Amino acid sequence: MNSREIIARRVALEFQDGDVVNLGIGIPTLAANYLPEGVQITLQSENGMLGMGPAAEPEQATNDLTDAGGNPVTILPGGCFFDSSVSFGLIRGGHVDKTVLGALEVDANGNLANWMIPGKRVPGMGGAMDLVTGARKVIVAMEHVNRNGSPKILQDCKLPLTAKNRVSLIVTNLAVISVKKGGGLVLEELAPEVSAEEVIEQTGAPLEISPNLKPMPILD
Amino acid sequence: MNSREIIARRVALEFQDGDVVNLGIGIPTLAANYLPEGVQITLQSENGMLGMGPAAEPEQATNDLTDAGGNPVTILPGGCFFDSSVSFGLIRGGHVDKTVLGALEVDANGNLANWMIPGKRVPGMGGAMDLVTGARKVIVAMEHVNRNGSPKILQDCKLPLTAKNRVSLIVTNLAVISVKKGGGLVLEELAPEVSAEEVIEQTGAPLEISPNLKPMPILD
Amino acid sequence: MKNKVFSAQEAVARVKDGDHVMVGGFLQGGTPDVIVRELIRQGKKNLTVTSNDTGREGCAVYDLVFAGNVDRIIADYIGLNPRTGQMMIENPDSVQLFPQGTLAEKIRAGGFGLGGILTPTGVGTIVEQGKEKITIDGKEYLLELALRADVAMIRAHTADEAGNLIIRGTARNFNVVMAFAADYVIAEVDEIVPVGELDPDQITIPGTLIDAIVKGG
Amino acid sequence: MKNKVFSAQEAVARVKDGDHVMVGGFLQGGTPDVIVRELIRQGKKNLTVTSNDTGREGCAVYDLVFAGNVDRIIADYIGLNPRTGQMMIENPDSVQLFPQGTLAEKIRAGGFGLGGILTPTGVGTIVEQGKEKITIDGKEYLLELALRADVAMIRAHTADEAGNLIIRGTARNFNVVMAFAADYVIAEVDEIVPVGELDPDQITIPGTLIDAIVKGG
Repeated sequence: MNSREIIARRVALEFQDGDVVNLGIGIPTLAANYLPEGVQITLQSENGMLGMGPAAEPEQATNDLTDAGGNPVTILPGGCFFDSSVSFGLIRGGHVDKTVLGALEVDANGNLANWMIPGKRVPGMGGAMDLVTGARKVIVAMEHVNRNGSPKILQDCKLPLTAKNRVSLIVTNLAVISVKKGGGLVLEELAPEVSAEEVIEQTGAPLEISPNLKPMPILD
Repeated sequence: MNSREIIARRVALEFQDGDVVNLGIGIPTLAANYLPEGVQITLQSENGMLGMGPAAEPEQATNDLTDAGGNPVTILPGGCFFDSSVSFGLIRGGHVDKTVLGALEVDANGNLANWMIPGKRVPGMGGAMDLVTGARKVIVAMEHVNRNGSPKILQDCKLPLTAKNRVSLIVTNLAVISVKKGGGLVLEELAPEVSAEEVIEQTGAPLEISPNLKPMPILD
Repeated sequence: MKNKVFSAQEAVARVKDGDHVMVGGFLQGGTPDVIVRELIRQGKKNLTVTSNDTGREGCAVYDLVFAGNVDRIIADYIGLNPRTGQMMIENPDSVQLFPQGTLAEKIRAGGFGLGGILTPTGVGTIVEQGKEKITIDGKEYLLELALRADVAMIRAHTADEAGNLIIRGTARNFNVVMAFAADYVIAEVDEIVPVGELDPDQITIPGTLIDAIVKGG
Repeated sequence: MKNKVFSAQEAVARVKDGDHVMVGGFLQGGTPDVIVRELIRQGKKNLTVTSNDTGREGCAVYDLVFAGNVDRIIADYIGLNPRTGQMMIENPDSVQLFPQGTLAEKIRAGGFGLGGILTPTGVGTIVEQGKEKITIDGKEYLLELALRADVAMIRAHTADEAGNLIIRGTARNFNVVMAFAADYVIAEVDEIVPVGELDPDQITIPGTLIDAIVKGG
């Protein structure tokens, strides 16, 4: 199982039947492939849809039905469409149960930085700030360290924030870490063949070890 | 021609082809019956419709299609429905060209009082404050004096206001009076068989007499 | 899929004494009469009701106010309900009036996660009392705060079993914004169809907002 | 009834150099490509463009920015248009970024006659720079001001000759709020039908807001 699959499979276990979920592009989107049996979720796409389905086949593709990446997609039975102001009303108003996003950095206070690197890359925040501010539960799904092997989980984010104090769970290829209300990180689960020491070493903030520390329940 | 008809006929001449108009209950609503030839207007009803048509026949009446008085009504071809937030978006956003309302009092600064009499009658403002604040042109249509014969056009309203400085034209059974930007009333037109002196006498604020003072152009 | 279809009795049983209940509709247009009358039948007490108006004779909200179930009212028009007028005389704080467009925006803000909105409506009138005034480019606005409730009772024409609603005609009124602005949302409908029968382009209110569907009269 | 149906050339001729133009769409979804490209063809200069994004290769807004017609951009996402990124490096004031939900609300406020809205989005981030912060019940909000434009270019599927629009699928995006927020609104559509053919319950945007209808590709 590769890193992406480990993360996606573990994120999928966070979903409960009936949840409305917005998934960021990349690893978060993969999570929808690993839903536990009996769990049905409704995908919200911030460009204006609930009940988003799989990518459209070439012959049904239209620019009037696209996902948040602009790619032709489908809608499932029971879904519906709305404009951007309503879409972000749903997001900001707490009508999205969970959002899963990638991060450049996430910190011990649940702060998230995922939208810009000053002087280097300023793509714009898109819908990320609203999603992280408004969704009931914010889950970060990412590789534990960056390409240079440096920690992405820090005591304090150095990059410009996406939102403050909003992340409550971090799922990586190495571990599941929860963020305590009021701050502080707790190591909850370990990926297959990963030790607590390894996780501590690759994390840029102190980790409390959960008394119930366990392996990620992803192997089935 | 009775007072109500004089007022309604004169108000109707204010409408231009293509206007979006919201008409208050009573005399203002009658104005739609006297549209000049070639003038087509779209009626906005603040409970959620553009293109309001005549009252519904008993057999087509439904509570899912009513006017702002709660009475069953029809919609004309080219009309459409929307919710209250959109309806008042149209009103507040300047997308209604003209609104015509009754008044308890109107004054030399274009202030309007038409929603409450303290200690006596507090029905609520309904949509009146938004209409008077947001419509591009606010026309007051009313009897010149109240039931006791006292002026309703005053130097300063005494009753609680509906909105400040928004009325630009007053059409009564005696006269047409315009409100100057920055304040001041100008007698523009006289109803049939009414003299300027009579109007001045029954008005509670100084009236400038227009150099173009003329009879109301309502007889056809 | 969770079942969302309930009897009026079951759906309204979850409302608690003292709850703030938003009721959609505009006079007799587009009101959820069956579930509002069920509030009376179940004798819910000390309610706060937010509604465009408190109805006229024959309306369910009119009867709810007369039945004495309501301690506090938020509305824009109460002129056809003498009992509401009497409440206001006896205790001015028991009835709070807002301009209709302001009330719609307050509820929308509550449901959309906004803290409030700036509106020019009410500037220079008694509506501005106690409110913050903010001047932008020389124009004055009132800061009107968001409004939410414990319960929303709304009406639609058709629901699917997932709660997606289609509202017809002028019945959208306050029903749409209220669906976003309460913790528990009951929709009274004429017709319930299986999921997949409604055209996703025609759905007025997303089903994910709806907790209970009740078939009305 | 006034004629509202024009060629792209006629409709876009009314846009002036220096105008602020809002363009509906979301990347390649629901964009009014024909009329945006007509801005390039007519060589309109010094435009300000407000749009969700500045497109990716193949998008009309992408080409508009590359063609040099645009001096200033207001958007929430510019990551797939290197020319916009370059503008931002050369002159940081030439590109203004807002969170997507904030941008939608700012435009809606502009069209709906509101002065602005209070949003929690952006609190504690660089988005709050230069903005008023207002605390309500212990929670902080940013005051985000209304945004209007001279011109809105939007896309719909069907128009009637009065300008009533039906938009399909996810193409509603920014097209809906922009229709309210500009002095001159051009709608690009696939199909134009006589007045009376559209179901009034299904109309996405009222025709009274639309000044010009252009039949697209």
